[in-house]
Amino acid sequence: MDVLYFAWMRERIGISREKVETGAVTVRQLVEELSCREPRYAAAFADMDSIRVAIDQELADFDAPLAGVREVAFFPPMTGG
Amino acid sequence: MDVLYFAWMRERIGISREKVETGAVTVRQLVEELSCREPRYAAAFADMDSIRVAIDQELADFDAPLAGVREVAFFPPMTGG
Amino acid sequence: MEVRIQREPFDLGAEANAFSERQSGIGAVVIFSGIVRDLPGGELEAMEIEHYPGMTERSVAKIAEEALNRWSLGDVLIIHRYGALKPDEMIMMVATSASHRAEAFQSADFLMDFLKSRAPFWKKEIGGPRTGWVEAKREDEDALDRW
Amino acid sequence: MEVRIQREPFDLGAEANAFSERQSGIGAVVIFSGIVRDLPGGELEAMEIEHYPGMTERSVAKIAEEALNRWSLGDVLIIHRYGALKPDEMIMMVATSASHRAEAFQSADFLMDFLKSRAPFWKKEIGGPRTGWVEAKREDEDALDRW
Repeated sequence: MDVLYFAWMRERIGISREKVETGAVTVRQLVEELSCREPRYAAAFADMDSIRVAIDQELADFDAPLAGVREVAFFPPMTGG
Repeated sequence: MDVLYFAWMRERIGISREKVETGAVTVRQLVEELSCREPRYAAAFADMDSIRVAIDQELADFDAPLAGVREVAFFPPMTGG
Repeated sequence: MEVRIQREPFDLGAEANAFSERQSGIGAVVIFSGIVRDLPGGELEAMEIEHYPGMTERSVAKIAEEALNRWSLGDVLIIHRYGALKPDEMIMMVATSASHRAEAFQSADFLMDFLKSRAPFWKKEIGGPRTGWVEAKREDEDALDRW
Repeated sequence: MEVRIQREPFDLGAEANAFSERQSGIGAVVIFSGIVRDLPGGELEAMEIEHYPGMTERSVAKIAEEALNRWSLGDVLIIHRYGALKPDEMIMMVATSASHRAEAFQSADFLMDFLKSRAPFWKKEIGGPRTGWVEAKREDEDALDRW
């Protein structure tokens, strides 16, 4: 699946998009998996309260299942308008 | 003093402005005086709930005193905007 | 603060741009414009707007000042026409600017409520079965209690 | 309903006039525009707006549709820019039209609240001591509870 990062998530991790092969069942498991990879991931995912997630371009929560999902995006709370 | 009429008050009375010599102490007394003049005035002032008054171009109420007043205006509730 | 009571049409877009451009350091502009609605069946020939010259300017300026006192605004513009207007013509506009959107929205909403019921304008519909003076709505008077 | 997500500037006045002119039978138009505010001391070089292509268009269209469902509106227009904007440049605008002013005001206010916290845009201030990502405000999130 494609994993996308925006704003300071993108800056901290250093990439805006990557392909991830994962057995994670939920978003939360994916986050744990990514956090274990490297310190920059751990740092980016350290404060879960200030991270939002979208699954296939719809806002979701961390317990959402990943089966069949093509695109997961992580980003800080939005500041549009 | 000048007495002004607007909207359907003006149409019912048939004039938009007149000079009035009056001993009326309050607006209410002026209204009573005018109503006694002619049926068109009585008709125009018949429903006091749907009449507003301004004294020297400020909204006022019917008990307001007329001493020193130069201009009194009668009109229906406003429909601006 | 600018208040214009005029018979002539105005250009909403030009006014919106000029208003926005003369602001600085503000983040939000809210513009309201009121348009003559036709009657069902296209029967409205004109909306005749009568006003009270002198009192109109004073009362509208007072409403604008009240908004400037209540909210922290960059600026307020009010334009209101009188005379005979055709369907789809613009009757009036207000514009407010502020650092934050809530103030710009609230003050524009406030201005409209007070212009509706406290500025000496009266509308008369010409043409159609309802020809006559537009009646003030109870809900417009009640809306003032919000403030 | 029209939604435009674009890098290019837009002309608020031209959009306001075009929007108003294509309405018919409506009495009220409300327009909001958001402008890049400079930092104190004129230190802002640019406001960089990042977004999530694809999701942005979908989520903004969804917010517009929600407004059309909740209120009896003539039309909704939303324009939102991304990229590097200078102080005093316009970031975005919304326009709503309705028969009555309350609906036009409420729906524009609603659109702004949801665009602020539910559309995938992120602002970064470049220049000045506070250079960095603009933090979402608690009050913006709380504002959603109004609806």
